[in-house]
Amino acid sequence: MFENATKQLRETVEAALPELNTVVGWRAGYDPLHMTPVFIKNAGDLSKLEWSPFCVQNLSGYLVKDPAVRAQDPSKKIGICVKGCDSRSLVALIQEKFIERNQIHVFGIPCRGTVDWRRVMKLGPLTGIQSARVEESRLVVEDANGGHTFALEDVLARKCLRCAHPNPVIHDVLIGEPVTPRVAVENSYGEVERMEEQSLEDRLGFWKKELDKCLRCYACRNACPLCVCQDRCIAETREPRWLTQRVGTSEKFLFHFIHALHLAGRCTECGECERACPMEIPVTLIKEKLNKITLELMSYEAGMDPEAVPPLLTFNPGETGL
Amino acid sequence: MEHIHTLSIQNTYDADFIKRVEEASGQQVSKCYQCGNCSASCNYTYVYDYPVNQIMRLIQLGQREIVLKSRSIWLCASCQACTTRCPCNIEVSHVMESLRIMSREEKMVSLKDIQLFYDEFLRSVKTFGRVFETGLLPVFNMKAKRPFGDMDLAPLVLKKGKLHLLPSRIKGRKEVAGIFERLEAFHKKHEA
Amino acid sequence: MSGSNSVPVTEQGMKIVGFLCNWCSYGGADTAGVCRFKQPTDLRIIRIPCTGRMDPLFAAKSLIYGADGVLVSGCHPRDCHYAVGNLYARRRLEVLKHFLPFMGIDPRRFHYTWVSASEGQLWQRVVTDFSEQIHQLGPNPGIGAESEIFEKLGN
Amino acid sequence: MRIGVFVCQCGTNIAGTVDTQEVARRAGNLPDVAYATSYMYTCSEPGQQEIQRAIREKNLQGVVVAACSPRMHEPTFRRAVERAGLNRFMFEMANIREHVSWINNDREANTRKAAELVEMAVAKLRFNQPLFSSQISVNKRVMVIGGGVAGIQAALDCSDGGLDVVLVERKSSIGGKMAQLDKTFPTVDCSSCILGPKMVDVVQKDNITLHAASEVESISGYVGNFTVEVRKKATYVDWTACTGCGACIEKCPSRKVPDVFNENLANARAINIPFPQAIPKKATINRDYCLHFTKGKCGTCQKVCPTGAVNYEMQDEIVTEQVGAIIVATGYDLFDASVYGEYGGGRYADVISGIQYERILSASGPFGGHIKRPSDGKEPKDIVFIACVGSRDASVGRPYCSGVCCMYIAKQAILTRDHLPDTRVWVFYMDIRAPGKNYDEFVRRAQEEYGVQYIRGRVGKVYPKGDRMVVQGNDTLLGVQVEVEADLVVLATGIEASAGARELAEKLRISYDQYGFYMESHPKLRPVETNTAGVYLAGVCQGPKDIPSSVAMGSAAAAKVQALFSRDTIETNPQVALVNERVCISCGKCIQVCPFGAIQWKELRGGIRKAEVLPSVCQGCGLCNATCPPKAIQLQHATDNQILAEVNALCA
Amino acid sequence: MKRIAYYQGCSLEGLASEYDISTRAVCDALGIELIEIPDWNCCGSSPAHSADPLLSSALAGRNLAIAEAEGCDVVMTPCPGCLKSLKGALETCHDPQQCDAFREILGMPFEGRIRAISVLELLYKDVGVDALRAQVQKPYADQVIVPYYGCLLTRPPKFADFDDPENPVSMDRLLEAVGVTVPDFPYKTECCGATYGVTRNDIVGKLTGRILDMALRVGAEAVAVACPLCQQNLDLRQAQVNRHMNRTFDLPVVYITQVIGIALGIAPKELGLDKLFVNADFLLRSAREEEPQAKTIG
Repeated sequence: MFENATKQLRETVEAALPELNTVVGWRAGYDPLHMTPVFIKNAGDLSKLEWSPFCVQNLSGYLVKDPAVRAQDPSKKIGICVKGCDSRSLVALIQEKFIERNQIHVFGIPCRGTVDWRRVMKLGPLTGIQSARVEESRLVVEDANGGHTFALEDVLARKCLRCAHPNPVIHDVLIGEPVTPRVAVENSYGEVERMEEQSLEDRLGFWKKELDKCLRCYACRNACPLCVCQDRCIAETREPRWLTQRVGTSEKFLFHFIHALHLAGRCTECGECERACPMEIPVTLIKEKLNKITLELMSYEAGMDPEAVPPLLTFNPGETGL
Repeated sequence: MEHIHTLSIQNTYDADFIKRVEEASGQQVSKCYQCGNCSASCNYTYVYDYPVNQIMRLIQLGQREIVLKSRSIWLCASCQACTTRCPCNIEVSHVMESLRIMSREEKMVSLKDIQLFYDEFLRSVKTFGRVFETGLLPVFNMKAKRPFGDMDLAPLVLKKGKLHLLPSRIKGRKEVAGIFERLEAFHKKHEA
Repeated sequence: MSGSNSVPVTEQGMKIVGFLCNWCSYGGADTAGVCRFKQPTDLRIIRIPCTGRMDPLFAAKSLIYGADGVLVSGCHPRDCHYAVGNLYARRRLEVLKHFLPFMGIDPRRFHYTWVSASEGQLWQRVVTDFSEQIHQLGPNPGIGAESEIFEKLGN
Repeated sequence: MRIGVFVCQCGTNIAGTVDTQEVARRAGNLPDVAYATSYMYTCSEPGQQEIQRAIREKNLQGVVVAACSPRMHEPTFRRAVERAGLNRFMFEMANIREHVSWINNDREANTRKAAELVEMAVAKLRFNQPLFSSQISVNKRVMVIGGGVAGIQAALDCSDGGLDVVLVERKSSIGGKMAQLDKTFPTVDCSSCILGPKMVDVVQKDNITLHAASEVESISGYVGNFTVEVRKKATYVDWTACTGCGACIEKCPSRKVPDVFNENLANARAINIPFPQAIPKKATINRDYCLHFTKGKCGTCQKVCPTGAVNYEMQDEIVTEQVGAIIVATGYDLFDASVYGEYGGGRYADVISGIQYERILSASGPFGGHIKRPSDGKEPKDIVFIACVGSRDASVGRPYCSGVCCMYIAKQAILTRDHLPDTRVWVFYMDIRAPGKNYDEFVRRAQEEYGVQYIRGRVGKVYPKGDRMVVQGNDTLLGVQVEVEADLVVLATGIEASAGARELAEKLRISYDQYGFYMESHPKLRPVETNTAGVYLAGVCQGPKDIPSSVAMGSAAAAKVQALFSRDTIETNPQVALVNERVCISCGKCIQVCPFGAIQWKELRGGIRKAEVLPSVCQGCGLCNATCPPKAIQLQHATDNQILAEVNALCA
Repeated sequence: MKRIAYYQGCSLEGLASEYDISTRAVCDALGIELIEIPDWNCCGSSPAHSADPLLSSALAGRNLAIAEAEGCDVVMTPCPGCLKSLKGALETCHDPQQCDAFREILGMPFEGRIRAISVLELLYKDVGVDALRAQVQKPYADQVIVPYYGCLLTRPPKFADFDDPENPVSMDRLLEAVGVTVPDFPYKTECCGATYGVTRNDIVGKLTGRILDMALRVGAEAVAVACPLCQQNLDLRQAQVNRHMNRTFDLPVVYITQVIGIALGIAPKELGLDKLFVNADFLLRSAREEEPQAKTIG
């Protein structure tokens, strides 16, 4: 079923390519469960372009972080392939004027969910994967030991199971038919709510255990399309010096507070931080909580409206609920 | 009321009394700056031994006995005029009510008739669940040793068919009596 | 703490960090002092120009590194010396207040409020109530077993 | 860094509850502290000399003084260290008086707290940098907002000092409340006789520009260079042509217009000059009553005007004024007596307010100075004054004393007995507040010489009985309820903040208290300054006061402005934001949030842009600093590192 | 239309029975369904307040609990004294410091969701002056009646939360809506002597005498009331007042519900007009038939 979508994507990109600097998309990675970003500059590269539930990466960060992408011919737009969640990152970057809407050409792809390879590997240790495909509600993988079938629900990424915006909120062209969201946004915070039901001590215990695993490798930050500071991140600077290099739980807490609070009212829950974490710390959950707070307090959902101002960059004098 | 000639304030000053009045009424008595508006507004000032503002002043000075033995606190009708007009936001009427309760507790009630009427009233409630007007009055009059009080009204009331000869007893009498009993138990428990 | 301290934390009282805007609340605290309004001794005030200067991370850092309480106070909304600083702060601090318990930090350890330079009495009440609350909560259990030996930052 | 710590004993103010020697001893152990001592009065001349001596002898690079609030003496000590050759920003204060010694008596806890505050100050000082001011030019024009007696005095004093003055008045004439008064206490001299000449002076001074019927629309800029937009409201009369002849008023057919100047005790016309001595003496049309505007069919005034000044098409006009300082003298309003339902103000014609009675007494008032009661014009035989209506009453949100009512009651009582010797005057009061030169004597005279009856007690209720009013009160001195029947009841309404005070304060960025009165910079030592540099206060807008105090404050504000303008330039505050361009990620969030428009883009080579602060516009709030994700923009003297140093001193 | 719990209270069972029947008749005519609280008990009145606030709250609380169990969210009582007790019970119930003791003594389930209002509040706020005016069948022509509110209906303001405490106007407006002429009455809220009828009727004599005297001075033909105790003092005790004051008052004292009832076309007997001690037939005397959409007066 995804062969058609890939074909349609390639055709659409091909049609638009002459007007574009480059198109950021996905291509096959080192095994069939993994995809990797690709920069399509000419029609010859088009055959590399793929779309499948393994296209987990949010590519929007490349528009602001990758110097190669940024240093383009300014007279031409940059093309980018986005899923629903990815498109919200684009909106957030447009709001904050890191990219201009008229400088990009958005290939939007409605998405039924992406596969979290870690969940696959946990269900059945696979070796020498030869093929992987999604059929209806199943994931079928062939490896050295033969075929394996998994229920899709068991292998979809956590963020996809609670996805309220599967369809790109902005796009210049849409590939495929819009998808019905799994949940309304108000109902998408089940995991946060389960945490909230725990006692304060249990929550502290949970985060102490989880965050103590943190290596301060900053992979989460580097993966985040909205962590725009990058090497000027105050977790690493001396001027000012918010954190020392000491390896303590407090430092780890503070780093994740910095990361999370800098994303408060901005994070679009693309899940890249969590995916990038080598220690499998549920770091997106922290931002989900902040988003739930901004939704409840200020009725704001990040990355939906390019014209909106993120709630912590503005105020409302009449606000009395706070 | 006896006229106060000289008050040796320290001899009769009772700081604990001030505290208890404030706790019972939830009002800060020291807020009173003696403007006198409560007394100006009180329709009962003329029968009081101490006008309300003086009651407030006596509380400020910790004069427990004078206050709790005063007639004023029992002649207050809780009409709320003082509370409504107090510029210091003191619920004066509430203070008076707390003083009545304290005066009962400390057996200093000056106007026994009023207490008697109240007691008979509550006894009627405890027994029947409702107040039995017709029965209440003669009992009160007898106990208060004023057998002919309000007897002039009886023929009038009778003529209008408003005099019931039997009390209206409610089914939940036990429930009502239970409230009285639980209240008593509650206070015993807390005293102990 | 400096090396001169050897008294255990509980006897020392609580460690409450106050972030007060220079124009209203710092003045309110001064007014309370001028009026000799008695207050608990746990609070240590850091003067900031405006609550708009208040990065919620200052509060987060204090609590993560063992402050027993953090109190932020500024001008009343619409009364900011810089017009709107406190209105930004209100949103940011409210978000923090809701966020702290999710991470396992008792939100009662964090309070933000508005006290004007004239409100000495209000300031006394704010400090007294918050200090009492912190005493009831007891010392901040802190983040981790490792959080005992710290080299002092900036040394 | 070599740091010196000076712990002030402030006599016993600090030493009484803080072991200052111990604080100094502990400070001596802190890193970089080269010298620590305790001193009796650090702010005194010898105290300052001691600091300067230590700076020289110990070769200090930074100084911490632990003493009173920095809001009190930080400038003093900054000057002191500067005189000894240090940059004044290499100085920190620890507030161990207002925040320690005065608020708790526990010596041990206080000493520990003081030591920690010193530790925090030292920690911060280690990150301090020398900062330097720059000079900005001063526009030596001053705006006075409000043309009551305080504003007039301020304007005239500034004008006498040779300054250009812009006076803005909301009403169509200056004069304020004082113009409505008949006489003034305690001298009983005629109000308009003493105010009138000053009002005339205002128009005769060449260097005063008067905008009457005007309001401040917006204010931008900063000390030395404010830009104020003034809305000149449409009066529908061209004031350059109007001669104030009054022909239009005489012919105006709309005759049932409430006469606001006479407190609605009389009727005015739809085109009107509020009172004969009005300045400017120019007519104004009241749109709500003018038949041309309401019915669209009258044009009488336009026809009769000999100079053709009437212009029905007139629109509001915005004029922009550039000034270097602003004096706010916006005055007050009187409490609305109808809030007290029990007194019947607003319901009963013969229950009136003090200012209404003032108009009745006035020879230019509605009854030509004859005391009559409004309901039937009868001469009252008994008049009751009720004090503290809207004063000292927490239940109506006015717990403060208005300060003038006791005196104006005494004045009105004396005038009443003067006009009508047979009329009895009764005053219900709680306390007499008469502190002032000849004030208490004046109140005594009312009682001793004029036979005014004073009854101590608040009034409970006023109600009609026949054609008289019954005042039900209480004589607390006797302990009995009293009743007085009166033909006229005067409610001595108190002072409250002007209705637009809060709105204007927000435009000026000055603070106000919970009642709407403007906050002075220091209740004793900086009574006419506000916390916004270049904005000064005069008169009742700051709090209730009488005419002499208002006038004095007007003069004081004028003196402050002249001191400010005595130099051609003023120093900027170097405590402003500064961008580290290497760290700036060009996200523009600082530009987005800055309340003052003090940050702009700066184009670098290669099309890269970075944020840049305009130091003369920056007010130093630090909102940008808190907002900047990589903290590339730092508020000088309150940098992240400085605040973190204080936090770390406590929590690390 | 509306389903409202009805708490009549002891007075309305005895001396104020006409207040009860006229309240029921008027509500019926206005389409308000009253659910009498089954097996209600006395609220304890002032004697309970003066004995123990918890007693008062618990006695009143039982009635509220029953009403809540009947599924009502509003309870209406014509008696301001009872209303004070009911509201007091709700306040105690919601006071964190007292609610546990209150529940313990009450001894039955009660959530405290219910709201307590007077019949006056029901007519003035829930029905409304305009709606009432529209339903008038027999408007009054020239009767002059003063409204007498007494102490508790509007006081203390924070607690009563109804009308102006010093110059209430709800009864004025309702009377005007049915065509009555209402003069300014300065003694609207002066106390009538309250419960001292029994123990100190000299006090009632003086205070009630003042009120009746003022009513006559402003030209009233009758006094309208909304409190059984006020009515008792002004009407039943009018002869006692005359004795104490050496006067000859003969002033009808009518319940507001009776005045409104007549105008709504309800028969005088169904309003208990004959139960009043001072004859109030003047209400009928000049009441005249008019078109239902009669013009408004006043």
